[in-house]
Amino acid sequence: MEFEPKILGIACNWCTYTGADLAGTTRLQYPQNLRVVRVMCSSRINPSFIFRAFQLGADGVLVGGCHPGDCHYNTGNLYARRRLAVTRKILEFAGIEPGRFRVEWISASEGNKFAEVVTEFTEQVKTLGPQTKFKIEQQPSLEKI
Amino acid sequence: MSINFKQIEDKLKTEAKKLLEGGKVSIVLAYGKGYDEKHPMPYVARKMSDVENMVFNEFCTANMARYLVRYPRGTKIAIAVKPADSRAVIQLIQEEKIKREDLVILGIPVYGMKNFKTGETIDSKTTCGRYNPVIYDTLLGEEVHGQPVVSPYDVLAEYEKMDKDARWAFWKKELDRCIRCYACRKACPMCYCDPCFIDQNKPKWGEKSPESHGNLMYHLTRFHHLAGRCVDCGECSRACPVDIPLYLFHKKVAKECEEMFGQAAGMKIEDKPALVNFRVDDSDKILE
Amino acid sequence: MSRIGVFVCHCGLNIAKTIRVSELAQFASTLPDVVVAKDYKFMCSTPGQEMIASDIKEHKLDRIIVAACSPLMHEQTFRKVIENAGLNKYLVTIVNIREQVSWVTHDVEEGTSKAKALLNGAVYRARLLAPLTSRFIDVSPDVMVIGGGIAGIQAALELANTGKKVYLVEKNSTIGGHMAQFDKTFPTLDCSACILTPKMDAVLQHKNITMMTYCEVTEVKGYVGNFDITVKQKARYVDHDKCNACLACTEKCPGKGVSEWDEGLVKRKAIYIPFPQAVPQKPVIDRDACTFFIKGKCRLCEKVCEQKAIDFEQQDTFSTVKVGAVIVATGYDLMNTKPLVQYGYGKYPGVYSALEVERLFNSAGPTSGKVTLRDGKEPQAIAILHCIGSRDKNNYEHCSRVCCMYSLKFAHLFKEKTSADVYQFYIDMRAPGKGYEEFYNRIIEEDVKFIRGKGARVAESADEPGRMIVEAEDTITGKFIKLPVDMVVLSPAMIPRSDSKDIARLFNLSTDKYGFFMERHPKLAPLSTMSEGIFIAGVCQSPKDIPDTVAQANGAAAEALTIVVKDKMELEATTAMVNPASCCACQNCIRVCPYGAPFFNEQKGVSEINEALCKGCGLCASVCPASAIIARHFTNDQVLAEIEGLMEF
Amino acid sequence: MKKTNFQDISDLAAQLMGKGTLVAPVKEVAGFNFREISDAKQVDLNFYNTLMSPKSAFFPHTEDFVRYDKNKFVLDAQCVELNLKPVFLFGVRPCDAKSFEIMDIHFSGTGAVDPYWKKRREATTIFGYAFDPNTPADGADFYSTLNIGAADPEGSDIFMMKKGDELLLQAVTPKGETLLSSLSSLVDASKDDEKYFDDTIAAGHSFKTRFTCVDEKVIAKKLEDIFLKTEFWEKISDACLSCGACTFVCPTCYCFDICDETLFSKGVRRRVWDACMFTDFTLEASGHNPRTKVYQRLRQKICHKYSFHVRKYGVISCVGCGRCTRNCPVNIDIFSIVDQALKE
Repeated sequence: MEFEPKILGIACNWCTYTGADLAGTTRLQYPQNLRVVRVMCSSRINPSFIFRAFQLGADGVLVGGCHPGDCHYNTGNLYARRRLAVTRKILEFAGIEPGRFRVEWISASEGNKFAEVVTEFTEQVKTLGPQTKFKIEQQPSLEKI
Repeated sequence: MSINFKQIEDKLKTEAKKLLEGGKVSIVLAYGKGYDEKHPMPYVARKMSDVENMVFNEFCTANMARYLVRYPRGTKIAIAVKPADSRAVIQLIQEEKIKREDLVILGIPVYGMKNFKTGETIDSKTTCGRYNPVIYDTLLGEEVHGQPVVSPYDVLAEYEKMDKDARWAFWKKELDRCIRCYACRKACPMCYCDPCFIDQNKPKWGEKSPESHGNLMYHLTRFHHLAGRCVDCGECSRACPVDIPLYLFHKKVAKECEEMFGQAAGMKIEDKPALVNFRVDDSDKILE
Repeated sequence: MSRIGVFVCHCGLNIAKTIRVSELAQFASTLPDVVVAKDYKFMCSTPGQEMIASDIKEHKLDRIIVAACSPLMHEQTFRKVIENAGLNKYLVTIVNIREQVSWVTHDVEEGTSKAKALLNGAVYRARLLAPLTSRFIDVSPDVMVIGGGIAGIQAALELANTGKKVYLVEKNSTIGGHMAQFDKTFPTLDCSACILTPKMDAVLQHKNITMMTYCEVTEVKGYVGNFDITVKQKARYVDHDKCNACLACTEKCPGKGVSEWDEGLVKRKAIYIPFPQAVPQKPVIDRDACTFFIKGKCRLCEKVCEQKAIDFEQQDTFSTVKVGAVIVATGYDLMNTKPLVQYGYGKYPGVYSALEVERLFNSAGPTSGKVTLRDGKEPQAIAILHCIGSRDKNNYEHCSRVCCMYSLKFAHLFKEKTSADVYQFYIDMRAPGKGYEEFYNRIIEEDVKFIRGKGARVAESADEPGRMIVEAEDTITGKFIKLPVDMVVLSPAMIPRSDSKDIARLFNLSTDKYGFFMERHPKLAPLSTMSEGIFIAGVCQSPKDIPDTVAQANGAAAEALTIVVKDKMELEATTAMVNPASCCACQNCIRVCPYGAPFFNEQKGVSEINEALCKGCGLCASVCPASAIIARHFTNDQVLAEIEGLMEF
Repeated sequence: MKKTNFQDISDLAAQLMGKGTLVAPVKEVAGFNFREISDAKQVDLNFYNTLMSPKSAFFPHTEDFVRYDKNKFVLDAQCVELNLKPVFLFGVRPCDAKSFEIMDIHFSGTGAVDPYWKKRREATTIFGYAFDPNTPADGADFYSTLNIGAADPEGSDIFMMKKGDELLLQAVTPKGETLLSSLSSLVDASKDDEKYFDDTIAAGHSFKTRFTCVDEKVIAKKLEDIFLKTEFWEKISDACLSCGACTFVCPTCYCFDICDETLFSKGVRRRVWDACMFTDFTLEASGHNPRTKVYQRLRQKICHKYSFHVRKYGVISCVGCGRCTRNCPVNIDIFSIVDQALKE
């Protein structure tokens, strides 16, 4: 059976989530591997959410926010850009394939971009295969002396 | 030229006496005798008579900036700082944990410090590799010149070259050893949260038992919290009883932050910590 | 332990077609803490709402999950439902299985399994939700209207008539906007000035309206119900309190400026009123055209002014007004067609843009209403080119909606005022308004020639110097047409005002890709924006004609009224708070907050948050290393739990 | 008494592995540690003392008690049963062997019996291993100060010591006797060896580490007396970072936390080491914390070990292994503090 990755999406309420809705309203088709968490602003995303998502078995994480300059909260995404850039570097240095984490600016009017990004990202994560490095095994590991 | 530790020690004592006597400060944060010569301790002089217990030698590695946040705001403090420590002081001033006017900074130019556990010389591999403090009021010794300038990030090349799977294997092996004694965060001058995120139950950010995933969560998040703030003093790694090379990861993050945001931690009092700052023209390339 | 009720909506077949809804409800019933799980055809319908309400009572539910359309659609609906049933309204969670599942896949397997994952995430999240209480704040009873065109005028008058005080801000020295430039309005052909100027005058006379002409908004602080808006009064160099509008100054002035009102077709004085019916009827000095400002001498106006109203020392002044709501009606510009070199605008004197032609028809215009070319001759053949820059993927994809109609109006007026042949080059004729089709039919009868084909190029005529050739493909006959004319009228795309980006930034409005302000919902909230308390009306939202603009203005006035009519208003409860026990006093929250909501309490040594200023973005919560900040409704544990739930299956 | 060639320890190790689980010192990055042995060649007795104490053999850093599945319909919870093969804890230094007796007080000696500790203790045969009284002590340890000899067999089932290139093994308990007689890779020791063995034990008693011996009751009393001298405690805790390094390496620190680790619907309730130096150690559910200051915590640690423990159980809760001193990031030396206290 083909590998179907689990992808976590974290989308800001005002742009990307609305853009995702627009993709739906215009009946654009995209892969169903993405599961979206709605937050009010991309700046709400605590980097640990992303580390945790990978630990919980996410094969990829896609973050969506307003275009820089268009943030509903003025500057939220500008902070988010810096923080998520660091998150990316940390993941990469820890050995996670950089292709598993992506930040995209998708506005409320870019339903088609949302669908395109999801399609492309899903394909990319599929090629990378299952993410096993951070993933917590169900069985608690052996005791440590 | 070599460092005259004895001279620094004498000057430290003279300055400490002067400051305490004049009432300019109420405490002096420096180094004192330990259970033997090779094991000096961080020391707080409050009275003139305390000054005699002060020492300075090549094993005085502790970053005294770590203790600054322990005293009530407004306490007048003199602090002995080595190069990396001085950056921690600047960073703490940036973060408004302390005020410049409450401090008398006694700068110590050094090289050739030694790790008291291993006896190894501490150089740019495990610290920021500077010889002179970035900020000071009085310099306890001659400025160091003529020593080779080595980038503190050179040591990273080997790890950056690694294949990502190998790098993961490396970090997994290292972080799996962690016993969660939290000496790293306690030795860190920039880790002043109490409680630390990992100690919290709501939310529970990560497992509390010393196993792979909890260790990973603790360390990765800590690396993130120190992004743009770590001054590369290397204390976390020296404090670690199981010798995890945390400094490597901190250096990597510091290097990336410096490249992306054009600012190194603890260099200028006027700077704003990089991750609570932005420029409108930050490039989207940093996300690629 | 919570008691969760899960309600899965079929949305007719919208959801049920691609998601096995009964299986989803069955799955939900196996999840921890779920007490009841049901599916129903239309959850948002009255029976659906009643079902939820009665289940809350019957099963003592304390958390509700509705798997249906987007929360942006019906979250408020279901909040009300559970509130009426006695639950705190924040205890409802919406699972978006329509816009983000059933509408984006055809595969029933995939759709159903994704819906299950999303639902599981919601259950994890719902268990940790906390009831939130709203806070109430005082509301400033006044309203600001930005833009003094027909939309702004209409909205201001409507509001003022209800007894509310209105600040009408206009950046030009007169109100009236584009409508004041028109000669006739379609389809009735009544005189534009005749219907507009009484309204302009009514604004001037209205005791509840403070007109702020020659003003710009420079800073917006505060929040819905309590905006503090700083307005810059640009220096007019004429003291309007002293000026008695004798206009002697404008007669003597030697300066020459470009007449904006006449679309640059003629010059005006440096001290001027834009047009005779301008409101206020008091002049301003155009610094760039004034001889004194350019050369340092002149001051003729000062000499002739008996009122001593001329003040060359005047500076820009700033004032701050407090309002409860704002209506933005900043209107439009016509696209600059110069870059479309194929149409020769700016190159051939015979090529005109639509607004210029409006001025040619107008008896108060540069030609006193006579249609003559720049050389004074009357045109013999006129081509009106539709859709210049609009309906054009290379420029603006949108239809500008009014061009077909005003082009017909132009044709009629050309026929009335000249003996020229008039040709319409159109892609499609769009006449969907009341009386529009009838107007179209009437113009067809008036011997206007319609060529179905977009004007492709305007070239110089090789045979007849001074004339032009319009090239187009007649898509009905399939023939390529080269038509010699001596006047070309371009109908350019309507685009947002050049400074609408600044307005968007000041008021936190989102814009679409061309800069039109985004409405909160295209159908159900077309006048509201994502920024609470800011409403939009007129063409700044999208191209539209006068009747639609006026209707929107009235609507926006009513929307604004819903806010300022109350003494107090409820604020969103989803703000942030600091847990002082965890605060490490790093003050990151204070450094990052765009609204200045957090502040440092020196005495306690911790940060605190002024919740009235907080907009609930959660930025502070994520920069807080000690997790001391609780972003209500999006707390760390709620988000983490949701992620865990989403990743389980 | 038996003996074997020091070179052939791996044979002995292999034989023990055949009988059960062998836990022995292994050389690692940061020093030696007791590990479950999978390859007999890993066993390495060329160590002074291990980084972490051997207490983890009975009191692991994490011990799972209950595993559960929070299934919707049933709470499927199961107690974790220990099914242990015989365990051989190999190479325990005399001071560490002494620590097990102190720990027994808490886990099985005072009424409440911890079944996990008890089972592990019962399953385990301890191979003590003498310090060499001929080589000087490490600068950090002070076991002799607490009346523990460098070669005390007490606490071990079998006691080992190095003699030249041979390793002598003497049974101390009947359990050790039974095991020793079953180990075929060993040969009988000579009379000389037996003499050497006894002599070394005696020499071990006169072997001196740091500090002179002080009566535990005197220490306990003194600490009690100065408990409220805040100035003293503040001074000695000026350097303390309040990390958990000292407690985690300590053989007699037994504090733990119970926590639940969950993933999706599955979870485990487990015991994890805790440290009295952590701020949240005494954090109460109300939010109140009786020990918010570093000096309060360090005072508690010192007084607990050297005073309260003596008053309650008649014995100091410290064996002088020196691990806390060796691993302190800021070189705090626990007995120096006691020493200073005595001078107060």
